[in-house]
Amino acid sequence: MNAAEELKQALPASVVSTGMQVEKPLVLVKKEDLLEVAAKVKEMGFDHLSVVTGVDYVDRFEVIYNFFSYGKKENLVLKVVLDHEAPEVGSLTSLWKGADWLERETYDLVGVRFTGHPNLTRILLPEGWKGHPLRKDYDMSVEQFVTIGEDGEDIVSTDGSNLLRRK
Amino acid sequence: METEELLINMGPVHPSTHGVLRFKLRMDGEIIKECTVVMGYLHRGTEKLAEMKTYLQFIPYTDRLDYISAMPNNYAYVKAVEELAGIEVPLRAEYIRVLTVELNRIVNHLVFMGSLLLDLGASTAIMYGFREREKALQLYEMLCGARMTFSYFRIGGVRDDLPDDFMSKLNEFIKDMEKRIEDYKGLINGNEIFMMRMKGIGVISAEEAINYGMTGPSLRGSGVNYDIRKIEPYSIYPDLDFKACVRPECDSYARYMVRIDEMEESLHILRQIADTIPKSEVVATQKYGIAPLTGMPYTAQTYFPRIFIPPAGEAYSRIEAPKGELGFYVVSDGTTKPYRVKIRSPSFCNLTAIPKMVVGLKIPDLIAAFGTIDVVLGDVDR
Amino acid sequence: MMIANAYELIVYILTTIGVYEPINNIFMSFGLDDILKIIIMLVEIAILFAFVLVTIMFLTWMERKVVAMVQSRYGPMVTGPRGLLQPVMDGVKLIGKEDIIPEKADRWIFTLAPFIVFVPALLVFIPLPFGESLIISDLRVGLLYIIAISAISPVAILLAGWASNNKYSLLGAMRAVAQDISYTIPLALAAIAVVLFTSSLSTVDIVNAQAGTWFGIIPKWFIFIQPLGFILFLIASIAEMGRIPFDFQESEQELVAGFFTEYSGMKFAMFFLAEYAHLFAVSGIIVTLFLGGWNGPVIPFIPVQITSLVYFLIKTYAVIFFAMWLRDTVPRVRIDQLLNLGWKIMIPLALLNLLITGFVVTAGVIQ
Amino acid sequence: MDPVTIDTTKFRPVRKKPETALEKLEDTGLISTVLAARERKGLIFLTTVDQVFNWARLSSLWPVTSGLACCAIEMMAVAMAHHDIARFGMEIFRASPRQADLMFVAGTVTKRMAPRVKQLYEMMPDPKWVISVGSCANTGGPYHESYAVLRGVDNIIPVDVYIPGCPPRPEAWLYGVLQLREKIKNEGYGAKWGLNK
Repeated sequence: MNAAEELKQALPASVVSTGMQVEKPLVLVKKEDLLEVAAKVKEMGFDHLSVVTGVDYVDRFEVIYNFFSYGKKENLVLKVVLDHEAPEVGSLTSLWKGADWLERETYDLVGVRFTGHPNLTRILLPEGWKGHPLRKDYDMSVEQFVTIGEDGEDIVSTDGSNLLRRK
Repeated sequence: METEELLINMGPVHPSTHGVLRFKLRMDGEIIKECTVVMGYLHRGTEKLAEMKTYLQFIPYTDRLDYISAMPNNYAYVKAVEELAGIEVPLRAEYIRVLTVELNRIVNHLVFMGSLLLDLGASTAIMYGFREREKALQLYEMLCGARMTFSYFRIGGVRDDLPDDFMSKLNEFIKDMEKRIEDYKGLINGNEIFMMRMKGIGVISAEEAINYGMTGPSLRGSGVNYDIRKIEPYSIYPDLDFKACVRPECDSYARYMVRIDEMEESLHILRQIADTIPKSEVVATQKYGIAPLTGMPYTAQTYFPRIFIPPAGEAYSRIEAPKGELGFYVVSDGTTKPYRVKIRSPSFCNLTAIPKMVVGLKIPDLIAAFGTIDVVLGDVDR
Repeated sequence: MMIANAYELIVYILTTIGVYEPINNIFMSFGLDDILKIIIMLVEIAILFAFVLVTIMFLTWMERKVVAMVQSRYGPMVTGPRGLLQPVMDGVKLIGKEDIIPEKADRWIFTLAPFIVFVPALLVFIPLPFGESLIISDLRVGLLYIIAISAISPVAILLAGWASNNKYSLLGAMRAVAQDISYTIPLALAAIAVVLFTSSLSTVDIVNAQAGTWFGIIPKWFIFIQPLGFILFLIASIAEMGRIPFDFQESEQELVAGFFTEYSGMKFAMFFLAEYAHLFAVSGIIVTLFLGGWNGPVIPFIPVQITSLVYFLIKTYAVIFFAMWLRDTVPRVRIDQLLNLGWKIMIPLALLNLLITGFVVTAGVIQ
Repeated sequence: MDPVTIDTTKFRPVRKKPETALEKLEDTGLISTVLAARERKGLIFLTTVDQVFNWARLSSLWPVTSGLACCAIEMMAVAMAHHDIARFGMEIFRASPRQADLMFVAGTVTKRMAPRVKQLYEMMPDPKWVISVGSCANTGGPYHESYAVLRGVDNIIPVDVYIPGCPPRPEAWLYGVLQLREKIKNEGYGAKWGLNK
């Protein structure tokens, strides 16, 4: 019995389905119960949160968590499906501190909001950037420029006239 | 006495942030009260570009993530795609892959050693590190003609077979390197000032390191015996004799020593490969995919198809890169281009622990601790 | 005839070739008694400063060549033979650079600070004996004068750091001051131990006390009777010079360029020159105090002034080479470790050294 | 006409004997031909001073330590023992732009970094030069299509020499430096300040 089925037995109400992602056990979780499931996952010994991925499937968002257990040397994949209009899911920062930046990055580039995150701001792009680049509907034709404000922080605008030499 | 907190802004252009990283420090005199990391000054949108390129076209972009060790990046990406499509790689290609990756591990650690010592104020170690690096780069030039951005890996194998005199050159390099590593140990490891600067600095316990998602040598410096090559063996690593280097001290010195030990282990692996490398093809010759322009199935050929369509699906594959766990999450929708590529970069995740690590230390300690995390900004910002 | 200093040496040479009296008579006939004396003094000072400036330029070249040697490189090669013209080119280039004064800086202090650093760096050379009778002025408080003059530069560094209105500059300046204060004390204490033997602060007396040998082999240098004092003095003076492993005032990897982060062009060059002048001066002082000064075997038929100058320069360059070698080999210590070393180890050791020396001198074991 | 039958002696250019001091100086090869020509036309007046300063400037180009991306590693390689840029007196990498003469824009200039690169350039004292290194800094290179990358650093600051490559080999790098030295040799004293254009 792999970790996915174990999880399904422990929390049958929260787990939608189980499967395999190549060779890794995969669990599809209800988004409301993610925190509860994650706590259980950590209790099961999956102490390493490898990566948090957000994917835009046009009609929905998927957030995928890859776990690894140092003790049992096993993999586990959690997946939640979010609706496209208001993608929101609970934050795992309280369980894994490493989730902090990974979730911020997902918020920055994909635009998934993590409720309960202590500091959900943009991390790679400057604050004020319009749109989330990894969404499929991101408008690549709009050029955005960054300038430095009085306090040394970034200001984003579509007007590059005080940055560029040639207008 | 009334004191005022000093706000110091380090970077993005600063000699010891290894590129364009920025620290915002809240200081009490010389003591760091709070450290905020600001990144993204090298964010180049690689993940978005992946969606615009074909599977093969994306390989050069992986070179430019962690530009000091490009081979492991290549490897992690092609490994993810191969897992996705279920491609079998010929044995010789696996040997060549491991050879290049381990050679790159040595190069990476040489640059790490040099730049760490440079950050501490000793300018000579980096010269020695780069002197040996130059020799390794000559080997790479024989392989693929490039010095840093190799693009040597192909899905299903590697681009070319080894040149004729490669093995003799490699053996020379190994012999030379053995002596050099002894030199480094003699010059650096016992140095009193070096020990003063490194011991007990940037301490992070094993539990915390795991919780922060640290991987690679930085985690093994905290005493966690976690090496993907050992724990989740891939490629030909199960057949090779080497050990994961672990140090229990949890401080900067341990992280430094792990890397020096790893250089020796990598040399050991290179020696084994030089002895046992088999003869076979270097690219997969099975039939994969459909040529989209002609609609004809590929016939068996000596190179892998340029336009390649893996089945729809997703795969997360990770390898032990010199800096830690490097993973690629590839989603395919059954077209010629990846639907989504997510890069799990070791530098980014290891950097998470820095704000925790440096509270209560001084600026020179921040630089020492940051140096031992071994971060490359191309890898952090992607 | 005993020639005490460079002034008398010039007078002696002029008298020997027979031009001193006629020239002096001409001036005397106009009633200008002291004018020749003043001219000669100005000339000797000009010679000294020219010598020091050329030496500084040479030292920058030497530094780059020594680094290159340690790092298995060539160093400057293209400009002039073996790159010898490199420092000249650097100087000319820096003269032609734009001189930026930051908007928020304190203009006057910002401009003044490099001069306050540079002038004491040259003044230190006045009581330094370059050779037998090759000294501008044999001050009776020579050693005290040197230590006092060296203590001016931290003030100027603080001015520079504060006036720049830059946090890195200010941090660098504060570090420099903390470092200088904590290392001047062991420096002075180690020097005083030497003075106990000579009963004189005059540099010439100190050198003279080191003439001769024991058993015909071992030169009577103070390094052999003051080994601990020598090591303390060496460490403290490297800290005073602010070189790796103690280069906190600039510490490039931490504070960008330390207290002169905001300086450009000629003002920056003055800091640079002062640094090397300091290196030369301190090495000269080490040689004077511990390595026998200009003492060395006498060679017949060659004037002692020349041989002594050569001996002095050889020893000084040996010390300078050591400092450069050290710079390329070791990492930098941390500022608090440095201060700990200064206050908790160096000063007690220096006091102990002084105490033992006092006993030895009182008991009359040596001399 | 048959090339063999051409009498090459007829086509040998007759060189004027140097007469004026300027021409004699030019004849020695010590000063730049371009500058001498400009002097003759009355365009500049400070030839000898120009020569001295230009020689000093090209001999002691101190770069500012500002690596941006991949090319910065090759910048380090150029400065290291194997290629040794110190031969040209360029090993003094100044961390503070106030003391630097030359900026290597070594790597991808992202939108977020662009104002900082510009600021860094503005902080450098005149005369100053910029070498744009690598495809990314020249045109955006492989990241030309990216949303976060500036397509060429010459959009924000003037560039003197472009070095192609991704990243350029150290040899290419040294060649670029030599090109810059050539360029400086032929500059007027006031050229950087717009006095004699």
